[in-house]
This record gives sequence, structure tokens and C-alpha cells, in this order.
Amino acid sequence: MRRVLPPVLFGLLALVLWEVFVTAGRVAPFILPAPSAIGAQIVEQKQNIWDAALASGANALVGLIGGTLLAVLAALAASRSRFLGEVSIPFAAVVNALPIIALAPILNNMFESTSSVPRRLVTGIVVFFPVFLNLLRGLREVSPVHQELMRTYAASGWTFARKVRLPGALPHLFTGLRQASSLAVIAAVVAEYFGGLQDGLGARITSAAAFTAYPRAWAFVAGACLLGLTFYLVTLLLERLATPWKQRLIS
Amino acid sequence: GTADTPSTPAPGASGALTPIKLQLQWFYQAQFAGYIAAVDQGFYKEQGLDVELLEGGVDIVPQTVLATGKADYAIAWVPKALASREQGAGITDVGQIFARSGTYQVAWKDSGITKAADLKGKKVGNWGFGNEFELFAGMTKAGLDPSKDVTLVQQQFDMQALLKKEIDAAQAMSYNEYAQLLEAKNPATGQLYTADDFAIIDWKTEGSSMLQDAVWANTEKLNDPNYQAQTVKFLTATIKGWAYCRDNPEKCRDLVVAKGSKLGKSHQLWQMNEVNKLVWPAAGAGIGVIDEAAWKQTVEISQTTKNQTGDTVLKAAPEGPAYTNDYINQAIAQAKAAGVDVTGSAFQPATVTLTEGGA
Amino acid sequence: MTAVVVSGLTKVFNQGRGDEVLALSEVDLTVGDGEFVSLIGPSGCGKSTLLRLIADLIEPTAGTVTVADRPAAQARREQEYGIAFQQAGLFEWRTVRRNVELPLELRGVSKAERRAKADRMLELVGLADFAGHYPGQLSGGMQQRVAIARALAVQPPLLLMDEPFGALDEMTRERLQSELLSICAKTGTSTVFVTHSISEAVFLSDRVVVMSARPGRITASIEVKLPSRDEAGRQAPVYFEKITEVRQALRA
Amino acid sequence: MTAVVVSGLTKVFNQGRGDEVLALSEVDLTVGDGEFVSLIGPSGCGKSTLLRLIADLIEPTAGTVTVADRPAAQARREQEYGIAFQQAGLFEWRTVRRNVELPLELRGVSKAERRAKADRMLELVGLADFAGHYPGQLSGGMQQRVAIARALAVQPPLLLMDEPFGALDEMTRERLQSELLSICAKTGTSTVFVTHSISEAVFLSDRVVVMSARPGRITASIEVKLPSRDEAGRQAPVYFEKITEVRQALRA
Amino acid sequence: MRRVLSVIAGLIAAALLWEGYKAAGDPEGTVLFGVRVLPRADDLSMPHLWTILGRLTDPEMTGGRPVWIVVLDACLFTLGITAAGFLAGTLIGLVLAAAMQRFRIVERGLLPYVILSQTVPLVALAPLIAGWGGTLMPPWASVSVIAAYLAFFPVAVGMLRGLQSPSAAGAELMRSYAAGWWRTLVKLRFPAALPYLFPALRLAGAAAVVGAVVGEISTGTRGGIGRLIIEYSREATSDPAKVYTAMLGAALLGLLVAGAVSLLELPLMRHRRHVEVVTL
Ligand SMILES: Nc1ncnc2c1ncn2[C@@H]1O[C@H](COP(=O)(O)OP(=O)(O)OP(=O)(O)O)[C@@H](O)[C@H]1O
Ligand SMILES: Nc1ncnc2c1ncn2[C@@H]1O[C@H](COP(=O)(O)OP(=O)(O)OP(=O)(O)O)[C@@H](O)[C@H]1O
Ligand SMILES: [Mg+2]
Ligand SMILES: [Mg+2]
Repeated sequence: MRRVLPPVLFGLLALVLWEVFVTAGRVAPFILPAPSAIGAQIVEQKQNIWDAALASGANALVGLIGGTLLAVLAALAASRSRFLGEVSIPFAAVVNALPIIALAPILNNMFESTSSVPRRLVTGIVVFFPVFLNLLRGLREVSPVHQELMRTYAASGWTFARKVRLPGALPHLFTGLRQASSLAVIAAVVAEYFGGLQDGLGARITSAAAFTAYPRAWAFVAGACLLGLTFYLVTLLLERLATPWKQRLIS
Repeated sequence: GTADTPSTPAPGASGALTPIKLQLQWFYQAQFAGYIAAVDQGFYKEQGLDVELLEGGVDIVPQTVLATGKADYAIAWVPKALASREQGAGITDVGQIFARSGTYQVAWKDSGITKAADLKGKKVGNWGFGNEFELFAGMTKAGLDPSKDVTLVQQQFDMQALLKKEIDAAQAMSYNEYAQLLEAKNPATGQLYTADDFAIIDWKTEGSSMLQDAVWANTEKLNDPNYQAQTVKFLTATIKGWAYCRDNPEKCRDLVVAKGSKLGKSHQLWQMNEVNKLVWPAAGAGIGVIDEAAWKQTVEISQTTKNQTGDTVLKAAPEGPAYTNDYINQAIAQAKAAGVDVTGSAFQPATVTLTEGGA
Repeated sequence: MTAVVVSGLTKVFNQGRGDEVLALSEVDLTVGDGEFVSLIGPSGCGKSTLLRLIADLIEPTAGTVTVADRPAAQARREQEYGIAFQQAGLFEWRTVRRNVELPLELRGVSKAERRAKADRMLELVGLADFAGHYPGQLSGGMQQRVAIARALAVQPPLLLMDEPFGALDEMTRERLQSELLSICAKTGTSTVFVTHSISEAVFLSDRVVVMSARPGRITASIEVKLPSRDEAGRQAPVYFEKITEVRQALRA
Repeated sequence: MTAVVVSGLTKVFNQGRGDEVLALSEVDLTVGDGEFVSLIGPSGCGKSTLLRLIADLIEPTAGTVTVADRPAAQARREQEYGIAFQQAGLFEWRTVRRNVELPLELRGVSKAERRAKADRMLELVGLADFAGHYPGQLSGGMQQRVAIARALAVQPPLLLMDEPFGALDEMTRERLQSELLSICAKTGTSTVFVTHSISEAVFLSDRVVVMSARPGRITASIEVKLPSRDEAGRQAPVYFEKITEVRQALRA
Repeated sequence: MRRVLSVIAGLIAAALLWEGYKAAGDPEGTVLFGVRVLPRADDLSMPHLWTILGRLTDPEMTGGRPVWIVVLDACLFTLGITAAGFLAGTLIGLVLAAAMQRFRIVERGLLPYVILSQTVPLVALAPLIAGWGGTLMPPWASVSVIAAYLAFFPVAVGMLRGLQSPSAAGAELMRSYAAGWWRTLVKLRFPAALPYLFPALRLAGAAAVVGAVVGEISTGTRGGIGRLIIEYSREATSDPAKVYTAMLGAALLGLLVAGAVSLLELPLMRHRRHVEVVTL
């Protein structure tokens, strides 16, 4: 209760201030719509928001899962081979510094703009890096004591990876996933900015904005926020389930 | 607050120029050549106006910029501007510079698509964002249900989807994307594609076209006699600019290129020529007069045609002074008096040869 | 049979580099069957290094190590010994019980048996109530005890322990010392025990091996014969004598 | 004047919650001026808690603490004491020298003086050669010594030390014990010293205070009068007697 | 040195992969179950690397400047915008983190919204912020605002973690020295937070670049690399290599920013080996 109350109060306060600012300041709805107007639009457009959120959510999810799987495989490979690791880390850091979202138009051409593949690909690439870098660090950070211990047990490389490396790297994986989860939603939404299928939240927001229907645009924005939050919270939940030894400490 | 009304100083009263901001719809290109020319040739200055052109962008909505007082006039398509009006933007169409719509639906010649009805069962590209309603109205008129009878696909900024035959028909502006098709090399022949390779559905002939580029003014400010006078002066100079570009397309092309447009020279000349076709010859009294029938058609399509999400452009008929010919008529009279040909009845489009990449 | 035979053992770290360290030089050591030998010496004298060489965790630069009459590497593969390190080195994602079970798991012991053995060991170190906890929930001393339980669980013929009681308070420490002694006595386990507590070394050992630093070598080997290994033993004059003897050997 | 007066001190952690812990219950303790008092007791009996209460780092639940005849909070603000924690707690981004300088810096001591004092202290703990190193480059024992140097640098009237020699090998430990004693003797510093080594407590202290766990309280207070505090003192019969006495008090 | 070599090796590998796929792949891409799983390898979608590099030296338009000068110019322009956004975002992030560290209630109330703020897609905010340009601030500054909006987040979250990272022992030590909040911040918390700050700054740098690129496109700001991407991609129909030159520019920009952040790191972190900490 004490954890939930301050943010809720803060949120309500912000909404009220916003509403007062808009109504008292006679701010035209096409500049900044009032929360009440957005609320009305959310109710009116709930089916559309839901459909669009499903489309964007599916893209984000596919990208997230695909990117994560690839990142896990790549990290496993890089952690086993010294050469791969040395080449891949600075390279990943460099690629990570690129504005990957701007790749969307190129991917649209390389694949086809009529499918969801390019958008999912952008999401996947955006997800790949935080997961890869974090997981790789986790996989390599095996404590020397553990390493020696497994040697005294005459454990094979595979047993070592399964019993020590992977579980030890789980918290790192989730650190990466937490970053990646909301990034995935943003990437999926913003990638729609550059063309492609027109069924997601990003296209809906821009389309509503093109008609100056800002309350409607913000209704879809709220949908995007909720989608991002859902992804984040689900990741947190998964983390709790997958790393019980971390959670018990808090209580 | 939004709609403060700063009192507009009488133009040219003290000999100093009145600063004016004009919000364009998009990046500099020949679509806005008339305004660029009027600035460059000093037509606005003659009227005592110091006009600054504001470039557009993906998220810049010209009519909103106008309504919030950050520009004095704006160029916007009629349906989109009407939608903003419905949301409370106080704006009025004071000059319908483009009398005709330039939107095509382009298909491969060998696809057999020549009219809206042929789109049935096809993959149809469109840009969305409010640019799709002519297409939808055309299809509806031809008895197709846009949400069922065709597969709608969002195009991106280029025409590759059509060239790669991912889609069967693509939306294209006559003055821009269509030219891009003709600037591309056919890998089979090593030559550029020609007009013979493509078939065009022109919404003007299908009867579902809507009004496009118009000059919009701030409704509230129009009550101010000073602003009224300034509007007439602005329109007069604008008319001169467009007349200049009609008579000197190459010169205007150079002006646009000099503004830093990244599109090539031959492309800009093509665009200049095509845009001239949308303006000239002007029917009736002359350039910019709003044609009642075309307006009604635009409003009706805006109210009735639904896109995939079931939204229409407008919920109700526009209220209040959505458009007025008062100022454009005065401007035409003044321009005529200054010896400008305001109808361009003798206008003959040129034939422009495009080069690869529009260079 | 002798549990451990070390002869002519030399270890140089980072050989040929600027930071070359001669950690051990010409060390000879024999640990008889069932014998309890303590290694004591100043920090950095090579105690842990010697233990790791016996465990075949690092390669000697010169000399040989024989464990249970086999080369060290073979003995490691045949898991002839159990080891407890200076740091507990528990796996934080496994519960206390599953940490103790791990070496049994790797030997393919059946689930039920594993569990029974682990519980018995935890009982022994006084942590039966914490079997379901995660290591992060335990204090440093408790973690160390889990590590000891883990080393004992496989009941190895040879025990290698590196300052296992370092993090414990004196009471617990004394209790565990007694437990360790009784286990070793019961099963006839041979033990090599590293410590920096002189009294602990004297109390536990049949023989205290004193080492000196830079280069690490054995400087004295002191036989201890306490009348009994209990409270009485701790107050016997021979106990204090041996303590003084070891202290003097360390000073030399 | 008395260095520390603790009376009726009770500390409850997490009061009113499920995991409430009664760490200290009704503790009375007086440390005279220049007196050296050791606290000893099983793990978790509240030794560190008592020290932190004296240092005014946590608030007592009941009872009062007086340091140098002032309330603990005031004494802390006037920096009447120096403290060394169980963990070294060095700032890894500062060199060894600058770590030792930190408390002087906060007292506004001039740069040159700071440096001179820090160097003297590092000399004392045998780390003069490491003044320019960062803590990450030192072994655990060396870090502990830096923390001791840091606590001594301000030459406080009262020293609070929580197992400062825990990570040291016996040799270094004995050397530092002697150094600590000579400093305290020279400057008349009063000391409260937490340890879990009985022999250390007996060797160093004027008085060994024995604590019991759950709830933490003082069970015995044993005066020690060694003939001398050196090698001879360590072999004096009274030394061994007192060790036995403390051990028995701990068992009680 | 070794790192530079590694990067070069990586680049060569990527180049080989590109050309290799172009040689081996199906120009129409590979379609499995109706989904194109491998990209098209034709010249329109994947121009040869030498075509792209060659395009850099050709003039942009007949009589225009060579493409590489245009791209470089645009990079510098966007670099300025990015830098402004990055600095503003970092500053805001630092202040927020300090406030959240100081007041528990601020942390409780604000942190969820700091996280939520990043799930608001840029597209929604851009029009709002675009409206500020020209009145409240110069137009380029509204792009910097978007960059700052993305950049503040990693800094705020990372720095908060960092400020909270000192052990209780460290905090108690400062308390025993009778040091107040500010002195504890300066002497203890801030230096302890540095290893958390730098990875956060690197993330913030990358985010600022994305913000600047997207912001330029959205607000129609001319002169930068974002604008170039959109203008060149409109020409992709007839001049596919040109888009890639703009992408190279974006890559360069990303590198410049990442390099600048690393430089910042050198003097402050020289005492410790590279400690990597992850934020959020
Ligand atoms: N991996 C290594 N690389 C380089 N030098 C090493 C390595 N391991 C140990 N050394 C060095 O070998 C010497 C002996 O180290 P060792 O760990 O055996 O000491 P120890 O006697 O166990 O000390 P302590 O009582 O502090 O545990 C030391 O000087 C140490 O610095
Ligand atoms: N911050 C805290 N919150 C809750 N309980 C605490 C806290 N600090 C200490 N305790 C509890 O108070 C009791 C006394 O702890 P303290 O650290 O004083 O023990 P100690 O005598 O120093 O033990 P050790 O010898 O292991 O250092 C323990 O039961 C501990 O669990
Ligand atoms: Mg060791
Ligand atoms: Mg303690």
C-alpha cells in the first residue's frame, strides 16, 4: 500500500493540474487536449485502440522474443570463444550507438513494406543489444571459486554451462530484458512512422494527429503507454519467478 | 491561451514592411513555387509585406500553426483543414490556389487496372494520414467496400513497393511520386520506365477528387480591417507569383533548387509543370476563386467516406465562414489592374523529359 | 598407502613476465593415511597455492603431486577428495540444501539419497532449519558452514580445507572443530587444513606444518600429541607449549 | 571525566513488524578515560550494534549514551571519536593516502599537514609504499590496515574499532596489536574494541566485556592485568588464565 | 589498440557478410510460408558497398556538392542538436536522481512516471514539442528537447542507482565525520556513482542521437542527418545507394557521440579497471 500510494496520488494530482490548466487557461483542444476529452476518446475508440495495440504488441512481442533468442545464442557463442567475444563486444557497442530506428525504410525495401517483417526486425535489432551485452557479461562473470569448485567435481564444459554459467547469468539476462521490453514497444511504434502496414498504434497516432484529432491521438498514446507498461511489468513478473533467490532477500 | 488577436498594423502605413509568416505544408519544392517566386521577385514587398516562408515537416500541421497564431497564413489541403476547424481551429479558406487535385492511383499497364472498379481484390497502396479519402471515395463510388474488397497497404515515401510489384496500385501525386517512377531504371531494359509502362486512375475523372492546396487565414483576425487589407495584399502578390511561375517555369525551378530542395533539377521542372496544370487555366474569375461545386463535393466526401477504422474526416458540415471569395476577388481585381493575366487561359503545359534520378 | 605425497614442488606464477612470483619453492610434504595436517604461515606464503596444487586446480612448475598413490589429475577425475575454499563459494541460485546436494548430483547419486545425505550434513553444521533458504539470506558464518557441509557430503577419503572457519565466531568455531575431528576419526579421512590461527592448528592437528614467505617453503613440521581433543585438551600444558613452539617457528 | 557512559540501553530493530529483533536489552557500560575495553560474544549478539549506538550512527530505542560527558549526537558532531568498521569500507576512487586524508579533509586540515599525517599513519601500519595505490589493488588485510590508519589519523580521544584485525594473518595482527597499544598509551586514547578472538581481547584489554545473544546483554566483565603487553606477556600464566576465564564466561 | 583491431575485424566481417549474401542470396529474397525470411539481394534493396562508397564522391545533384560533404555537414549540424539535447537531458537526469535520492517520497512518487515517460512514443510528443519551436525557442531547440527527453531517462535511473550504491558502511562513515547531505553527496555518493553514470551516459548518447534524428524528421528541421535520411529515402526509387550514404552519416554520428562520451570517461575513471554496471 505504501509503495502504491505515492505514485497514484502523484498521478492523480498531475491529471487534475493538467485538466485545470487546459480548462482555466482556455487551451484549445488541438494544442493540448484535456484529460477528460482524452478519456472520452478512449471510451469511444476502445475497440480501435485494442486492435491497434494488438498489432503493435504482436510486433513488439515477436521482435522481443526473436531478438532475445538471437542475443542468447550469440552471447553463448561469444562467451565460449575468446575471439568471438573480443570482436563482438566493441562491434556491438558501435552498432548500438546507431539510430537503429532509422533503418526502417531500408528494411522496408529489403523485405517488403506490405508485411510486418521489417517492423519486427527493427524491434528485434533494438532488443538484441541490451540483452546480448548484459547476458554476455553475466556469462563471463563466473566467480573463480565456482570455476575451481566445478573443476574439483570434474564437471564437463556442458555441465558447467548448464549448472553454473546459465543460472548465474539469469539476473543479467533480466536486467537486459527490462531495458529491452519497453524499448521493444517504442521501437515497434516508432518504426510505423516510416511506412509499412497501417494497423498499429504508431500509424493511428500520426493519422489522428494529421487530422488535428489530438484527443484521439492521445487516446492511442495512452494505449501505447499501457502496452509499454504491460511489457515492463510482465518482464518484472517473469524475473521474480525465474530468480526466486533474489526476491526472498527483499522480504 | 490560443487565439489572442494581436492588432495587425496597417500594412505599409509607415513605409516599413509588415512581417508575415506563411506556413507551408512540406519541404521546399515546386509545389510552393508561386510563394517562393513572390518572395524572390519582390511581389510581396511591392505590397508592403515582408513574407517569411516556414517549411513543413512530418508532424507540422500548417492549419494548427496558423490557428495558434504562430503564422499569419498557411497552405493546407481543404479536407484536413476542415477537420482541424471542426476541432476548434478558427481558420478560413481565402484562396483556392490549386483548382484541381493531383492525386493518382498508378498501376502497371499490364495489370489491366484502369478504373476504380478494377481495384477489386487487389493490393492497393495508400499513404494514410488523411491522404486516402479520394481513393476510398473513388472505390466506394465504383461499388467497392474499401475495408473488404481490397487489401490496403501503407506505402512509404518512395515507390519501390509498386516497382517490386508488392502492391498492384500505388498512390502518387502527379507532380512527385509519379515522376519518381519515370526516373527509375527498368532493370530489364536498362532504360528508364516510360509513361507507357503505367496506367493511371485520375480521381478527377472518377469524380471523387477533393480540393487540395489553399491559402488559409485566421478567422478571428479577419474581423480586423487591417488584416483584411493585408490578406488582399498577400493574395494579390501570391497571384503574381503563380502567374510568374506559369510564364517562367525554368526560372521558378531554379528558385526552388536554390532554396535547397534535395530533389533534382529535372524532377523540379516536372513538378513545376504538373503544378501549373493544377492551377492553370483558372476557371471563372481567375486563380484562387473557390468553386462551389468542387467545395460541396469535398465536404460531402469528407462527411460520408469512411476509412478502415470507420472514421470520417468530418462529423458534421462545416459551420461558420469556412471559406470566402471576398478577398481573392479583390486581389484578382488588383492583379488584373496591374496587368497580370489571372486566368491563364492560354496556358499550355510543356513536355518535360525526366532524367535518371531526376538529376 | 599415503594420502598425499608432494615432492620437489615449485610453483612460479606468470613465469618470464615482469610480475613473476615464486610462490612455492622445492616443497616436500607427506600426509599419511588418516593424518590431520595443518598448514600455517604468513599471508601470501603459498598455503592456498599448495592446496590448489594438491587438488590439481593449477599445474606445478616443477615437482610431482601424488594423491592416494595416483597422479593428482587422475585423483581429481576420480574425485578422491572434497574441498572447501577460503570463500564459501555457494551458488546463490540454489537453496542451501541443493548447494550441499550439488557434488552428489554430479556423481549421479539418486534423488532420495542425495536429500538424505544433505540433510544429515546440514544437521551436523547446525543449519537443518535453513535447508530451504537461499545463501543470500544467511550470515557469512552460516555460508561458510554450508560450504563445509558440501565438502563433507561426499565423504571423501581426503579433505582439503582452506581457512574454513575464518568467518566464524569462537563458539561456533570450537563446536565445528570438534565435529570435524569426530568425522575424520570416524571415517578415517585424511585432512590438509589451512589456517592462520595457531591455536586452531595446534588443537586440530597431528602435525602442524609451518611455512615461510617469499619464496614459500616449509620451515618446520611440528608433531602435536594432545592427551585429548576436547575442553580438557585445550587446557593441557602441552597445548600451550605447542602453541608457543609454533609461534616461535613462525618468527624464525 | 569518563570516555563513555551507556545506561539502560535497549535497541529493537524493525519495531512492531514481523521481523522485529531485540538486538540489545538494558545494557550498562562505562569506559573510563584511557581505558581499553574489548567486547566479545557470539555472532549476532549485538557487539556492532552497541558500537554503532555509541557512535550515534543509529538511535537507541531506550536508554542513554554519553560520550566525553556529552550526549552521543553532540559528541559525533564535535568528532570526539574515530571509528573503524568490520568491513574496511574504503573509497575505491581515492588512493590509499587520500582515503586516510578524508577525515582530516572534512575537518579542514591544511593540505600539507594532511599529507604529513597520512604518511605517518601509513608508515605505522606498514603501507608507506602503497600510498599511491588504489584500494582495489590491495589484499583484504592491507585494506583493513588502511581503515585502521584512517581511524587513527585524526588522533581522536576515543577509538571505536569493530573487529579491525579480522582479516589479518597472525603475524601482522600481533604487530598491529602492539602498535595500537603503544599509540593508545602514548596519547591516552580510550578504546572500545570488538573482536571474536579471546586471546586478542585478553592481550589488549584492561577489561573484557562478554556479551550473550538473544537478547544481547552483558554477562560478564573481566579485569585483565597482564604483567606486560609483549611476547613475555603472551607467555605469562595470567594470560592463559584469563583466556580460560573468558572462555568459560562465554560458555555460561 | 586491440579494441580498434577488433572493431576493424568486425567491420570487415560485416562487409563480407553483406557482399557474400548479395552474391549468394536470391535477388527476390527467400519466402517461407508466405513470409519473406531473407531479404532481397537485388541492387535496389542492397546496393554493392562500392556503389554506396562511390555515391559518396559523386555530386548530390547535377552541379551540387559531393554527397560526402553534404552528409558530413548534416552530421555536424545534428551533432550540435544532439549535444544540446544530451547536455540538457543529462543535467535534468542528474538533478532528478539527486532529488530522488534525497527524498524517499519523491522517489516513490516519481520513479514510476520516469519509467512510464519512456513508453510514450515519440510520435505523440513530437507534434506537441514541434509547436514550441519558433515561439518559445528556436526551431532546432525543439529537436534538442526531443533528444533531451530520450536522454534524461537512462541518466536519471542509472544515477539514482549509483547514488544509492554506497554501502551502509560508507554512509555511516560519513555520518561519523558529521558530514551533511551535501558533503556526503560530493565526497561519497557522486564518486561512487561514476561507474553507474558512464554506461548510462553512453545509453543517453545513443538515445539523444535517435531523438535528434527522429525529431528532425518530425519537426521539419532542415540541415541535419535525419532530414537527409527522409529526403534521400524519397529518392530510393531511383537512387537506392543514396539512402545508404545518409545511413553511413547516421552511423558516423553515433560513433562520434559514443566516442565523445568515452573521452569524458577517461580522466574520471582512470583509477579503476573498466567496471561495467547496468542501469534500470
Ligand atoms: N593466480 C595468481 N597469479 C599470480 N600470483 C599469484 C596467483 N595466485 C597466488 N599468487 C601469488 O602467490 C603467492 C602465494 O599466494 P597464496 O594465495 O597461496 O597465499 P596464502 O598463503 O594462501 O595467503 P593467505 O593466507 O592470505 O590466503 C602470493 O604472493 C600471491 O600473490
Ligand atoms: N539494520 C538491521 N536491521 C535489522 N536487524 C539488525 C540490523 N542490524 C543488526 N540487526 C540484528 O541485530 C542483531 C545484532 O547484530 P550485530 O551486527 O550487532 O551483531 P554482532 O554482535 O556484531 O555480530 P558479528 O560478530 O557477526 O558481527 C542481529 O540479530 C542482527 O540480525
Ligand atoms: Mg589463502
Ligand atoms: Mg559485528
